[in-house]
Amino acid sequence: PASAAARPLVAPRRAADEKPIASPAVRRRAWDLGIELQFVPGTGPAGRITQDDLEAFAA
Amino acid sequence: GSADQAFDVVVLGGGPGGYSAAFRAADLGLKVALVERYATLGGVCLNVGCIPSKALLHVAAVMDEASHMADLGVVFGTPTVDIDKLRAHKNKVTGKLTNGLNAMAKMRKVTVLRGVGSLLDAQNLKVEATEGAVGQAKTGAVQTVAFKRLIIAAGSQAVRLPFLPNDPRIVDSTGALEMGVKPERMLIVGGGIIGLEMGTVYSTLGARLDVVEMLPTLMTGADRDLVKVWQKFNAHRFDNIMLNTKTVAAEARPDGIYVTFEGEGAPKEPQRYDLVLQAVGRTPNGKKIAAENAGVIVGDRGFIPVDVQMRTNVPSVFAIGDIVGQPMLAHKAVHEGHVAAEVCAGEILGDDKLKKSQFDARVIPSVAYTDPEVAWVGMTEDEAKAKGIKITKGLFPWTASGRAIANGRDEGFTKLIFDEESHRIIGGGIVGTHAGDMIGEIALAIEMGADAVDIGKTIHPHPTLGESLGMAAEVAHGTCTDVPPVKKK
Amino acid sequence: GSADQAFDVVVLGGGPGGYSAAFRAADLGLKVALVERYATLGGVCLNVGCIPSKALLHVAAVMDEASHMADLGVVFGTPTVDIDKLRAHKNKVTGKLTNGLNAMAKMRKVTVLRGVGSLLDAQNLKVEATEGAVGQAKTGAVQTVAFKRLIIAAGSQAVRLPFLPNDPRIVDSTGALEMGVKPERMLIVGGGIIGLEMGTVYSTLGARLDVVEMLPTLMTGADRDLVKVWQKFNAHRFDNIMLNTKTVAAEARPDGIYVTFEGEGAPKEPQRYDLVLQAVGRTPNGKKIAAENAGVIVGDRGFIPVDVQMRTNVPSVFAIGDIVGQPMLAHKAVHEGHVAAEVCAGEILGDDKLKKSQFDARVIPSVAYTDPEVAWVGMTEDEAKAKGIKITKGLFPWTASGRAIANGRDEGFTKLIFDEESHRIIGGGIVGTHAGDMIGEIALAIEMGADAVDIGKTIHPHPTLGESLGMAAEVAHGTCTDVPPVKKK
Ligand SMILES: Cc1cc2nc3c(=O)[nH]c(=O)nc-3n(C[C@H](O)[C@H](O)[C@H](O)COP(=O)(O)OP(=O)(O)OC[C@H]3O[C@@H](n4cnc5c(N)ncnc54)[C@H](O)[C@@H]3O)c2cc1C
Ligand SMILES: Cc1cc2nc3c(=O)[nH]c(=O)nc-3n(C[C@H](O)[C@H](O)[C@H](O)COP(=O)(O)OP(=O)(O)OC[C@H]3O[C@@H](n4cnc5c(N)ncnc54)[C@H](O)[C@@H]3O)c2cc1C
Repeated sequence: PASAAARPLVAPRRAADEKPIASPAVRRRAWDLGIELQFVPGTGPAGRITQDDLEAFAA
Repeated sequence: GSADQAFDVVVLGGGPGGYSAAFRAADLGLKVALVERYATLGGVCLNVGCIPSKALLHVAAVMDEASHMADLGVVFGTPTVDIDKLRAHKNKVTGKLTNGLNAMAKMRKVTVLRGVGSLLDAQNLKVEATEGAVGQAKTGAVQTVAFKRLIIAAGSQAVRLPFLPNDPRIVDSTGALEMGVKPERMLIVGGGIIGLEMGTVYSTLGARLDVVEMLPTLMTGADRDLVKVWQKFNAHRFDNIMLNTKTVAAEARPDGIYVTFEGEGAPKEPQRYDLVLQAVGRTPNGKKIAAENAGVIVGDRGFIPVDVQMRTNVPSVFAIGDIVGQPMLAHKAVHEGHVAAEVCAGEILGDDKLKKSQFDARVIPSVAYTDPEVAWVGMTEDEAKAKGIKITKGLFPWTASGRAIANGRDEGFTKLIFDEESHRIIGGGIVGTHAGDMIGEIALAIEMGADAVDIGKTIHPHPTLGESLGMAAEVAHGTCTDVPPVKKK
Repeated sequence: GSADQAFDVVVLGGGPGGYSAAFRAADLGLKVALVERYATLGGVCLNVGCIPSKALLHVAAVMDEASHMADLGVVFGTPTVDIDKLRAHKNKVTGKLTNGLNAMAKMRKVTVLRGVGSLLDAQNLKVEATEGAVGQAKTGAVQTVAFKRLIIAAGSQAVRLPFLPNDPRIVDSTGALEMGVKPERMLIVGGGIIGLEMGTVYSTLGARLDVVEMLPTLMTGADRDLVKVWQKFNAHRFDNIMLNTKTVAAEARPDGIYVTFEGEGAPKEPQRYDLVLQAVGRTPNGKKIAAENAGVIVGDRGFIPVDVQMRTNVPSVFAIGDIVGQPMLAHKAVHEGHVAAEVCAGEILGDDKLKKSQFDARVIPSVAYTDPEVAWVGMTEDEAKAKGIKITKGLFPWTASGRAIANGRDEGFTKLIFDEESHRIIGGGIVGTHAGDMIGEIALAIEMGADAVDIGKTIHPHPTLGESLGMAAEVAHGTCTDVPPVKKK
């Protein structure tokens, strides 16, 4: 998590119908925030969107 | 209005979907009514489905296991089976759970209305009171119940083949669970999970089985390699497995039901059976609730279309469970029920967070509670092949599992399927004892976006069947040391 | 040098840690020797530990289950037990696995050297050849084996209480697994997992049990609420559970072993037993391998200190498994073995990635394979309390589990422990049948950093014992509708 913030936020390249990799809790938090995960860069393995990625994107 | 009672939320149908929705809505602070035509809550699942079938399957599994103990040094006499007592046990199990539901409804102040419900419009439901411990006899009393939101959870019922005569020796799963007949020869029409589960019970109690299936395989939906293991282990139960075959006629005679088949596996002559189980699928109850009065769209086959929030085309009406589509499984109904209740509560109470609730589970697991169990979740290998998705597979055979060998049950295997490109897990299957208790870990791994390293580096305890999941991940990753080495190319 | 043979990696000890390290090293392309003093590979775990104990426990579980079937309508006669056949079954199980290891060693071209190994220096091991199907009789032949890297995996052995006389009726777990005595009264010295597992087997076969434990609890390490369920369910097996009590003397007389106790639970008179099982712990073999010749530091109690890469203070020498510390569990040994092998391969082959391998699992699960099983992983409630960590708990009682009720085994529960602040899962425990097969999911959840929503929103199949994990997460989150509502404050 510490290094996640340091990583550059590259715009993710995902297919239009692709469900980004994110855990159920992250997905839920995204609806709460009104954010489309589709556009959130993921720093985890295989571009997995972590809770921190989401909060960073929201901030 | 002219309604007799008014509620925030009315739930139509007291099955797993319905009671979960009603309870969740009540927990969120709403005034809730739950309408159910039968005397007990729990729907198909608790009364004539998931639970009674597993109560019998468990007894069958113990009987089968005991019969194999002689090789291990423990000889039991041939057991005597008291069918009445067995039935009583099954009823006690379901009674315990349905009583529990009643008690929990009371604690939550959910009003349970006994009766047949039908829609009057987008704000009102008609409830015709019913009575009796069994069945749905109408008392004649009718009331109108007003709702701000309605959640339809009226479920499904067994498909009846029209050409089968009315005879106590021809039953659906509900009839089979009653165990009124002790057959020597039994026919299962339909090679799906429900039929094969009931067949397992009857076979252990002494019946010889035939099964007829129109499709080319049994347990359609699961990968062939999983089913093959089950089939080999259970071959001794069957006289005939008729695939690509149709049941076309049946005649009830004093000495049995004579059934005629057509197709690849069909015997020339009609076959005689003591019991015929129809298990050819379930049909949703969408067309039996006057949904049209509220303008709710019902599809041709009786399913009600809904969005990710479980809402029908009418804003005040939601639907969940078997009535909204496949897979017709209790755990799907429960999760959908929670979503519908949350959205209703969000809208009625003005809670923005709840308002946004939606059903977005990536995967819904399936389990055949046969012996061995067959469980699978997410992408199957067959499906990946059909869709041209490149996968990496990790398969751990239970012949290498210390625990499976110690249990004398090493016929199974655990298989994990990873996306070749992203490396994350997209599916998995287990065949073996207790497979159903372990498939949840694969579901969690998929939902979390885990890869083979995540699963393989998670320390699973030794010696368990569950460690086969870690091992399968290691196989996919090439780091497993409990299987022969990978051939170098 | 003057060595008889030279290898990249030599592994000292063929237990789960040792064979896993050797096989992984071979799979990575190294020339490997595995030194083992006994005739079969697999160490304590496969020969006289995990596997044979579970083979017997499984048979005991089936016997206990069958004896409860009468209430369900199935009456088995009292089983006859043929101890010789049961022992043969157990030996067949372990034989299948140890033969498998031999075959896999061959396929991997791992050289297995039969003999007692001891360190000569930081590059050479002395191997004194041994022979015989049982035991470690030296043939007199000695060779020197050179290594680039040594992995010590020499394991541990049972602690012997010095004041207990030498008598065939006083055994350790290895002796108990031989089942040479059929006791009526049995004493278990030490209330840990191993003793209670063996006690379960003997009790089912007819023995009355006493257990004596110096600490205030049985199964120390697990949360009290978990153990309580096991204890209540197993109360019928025990005459005396003596806690805070010491065994101080024992006298072998013709009619039994007379044991004297001191402390809180001590009876006034010495007690007579037909069999006394010593299960007071295991001690590492660190002081028996001449580690000092290579300058390897061995702690006072015989453990060898290592870093996260499993390296000792000597760069060419690694150590893994029971010999490096608690918990003494096979699955820990295996994972450590892989790490050591990878680091060795990385250094020998110059692979930077492998070179960085390290043991960094967050948690290591524990399982008591009693009936019901008790399994736990990560932070316990007791530990959180002691450390002042604020937790949110989700507990799902199996009295609300349809499957547990259908199985007639609803005494258990599933408990998840979340950090109150971060909401992440930090521990969990399960007591109930098949708990050990399901605890891996909690381990995975912890490793993945999951929270209650992640686990609760993962759809677990109904009706399974595994769904109790999803339910417990929902309880923690306040969204479960299969338990009574949370009281509003
Ligand atoms: C033999 C068998 C075994 C099964 N085993 C499993 C299993 O192991 N696991 C699994 O996940 N699924 C299993 N299923 C499927 C499972 O039972 C269903 O998926 C589940 O019950 C669906 O829940 P539901 O709430 O949608 O509907 P239902 O359970 O069908 O409940 C609908 C309820 O609505 C009531 N109702 C209908 N119409 C009206 C009306 N007009 N007025 C008032 N009340 C009405 C019905 O009486 C019923 O109680 C099994 C099914 C069968 C038949
Ligand atoms: C009754 C019992 C039940 C158990 N049940 C479980 C269980 O269910 N789950 C679990 O995880 N753990 C269980 N354990 C513990 C488990 O067996 C150990 O944690 C595990 O075997 C440790 O593996 P290891 O490779 O470190 O050492 P070991 O298995 O102890 O293997 C060490 C090997 O090194 C050999 N060796 C030692 N010194 C020399 C030498 N000088 N030269 C040559 N060879 C040597 C030994 O002969 C032995 O084969 C149980 C233990 C017992 C006793």
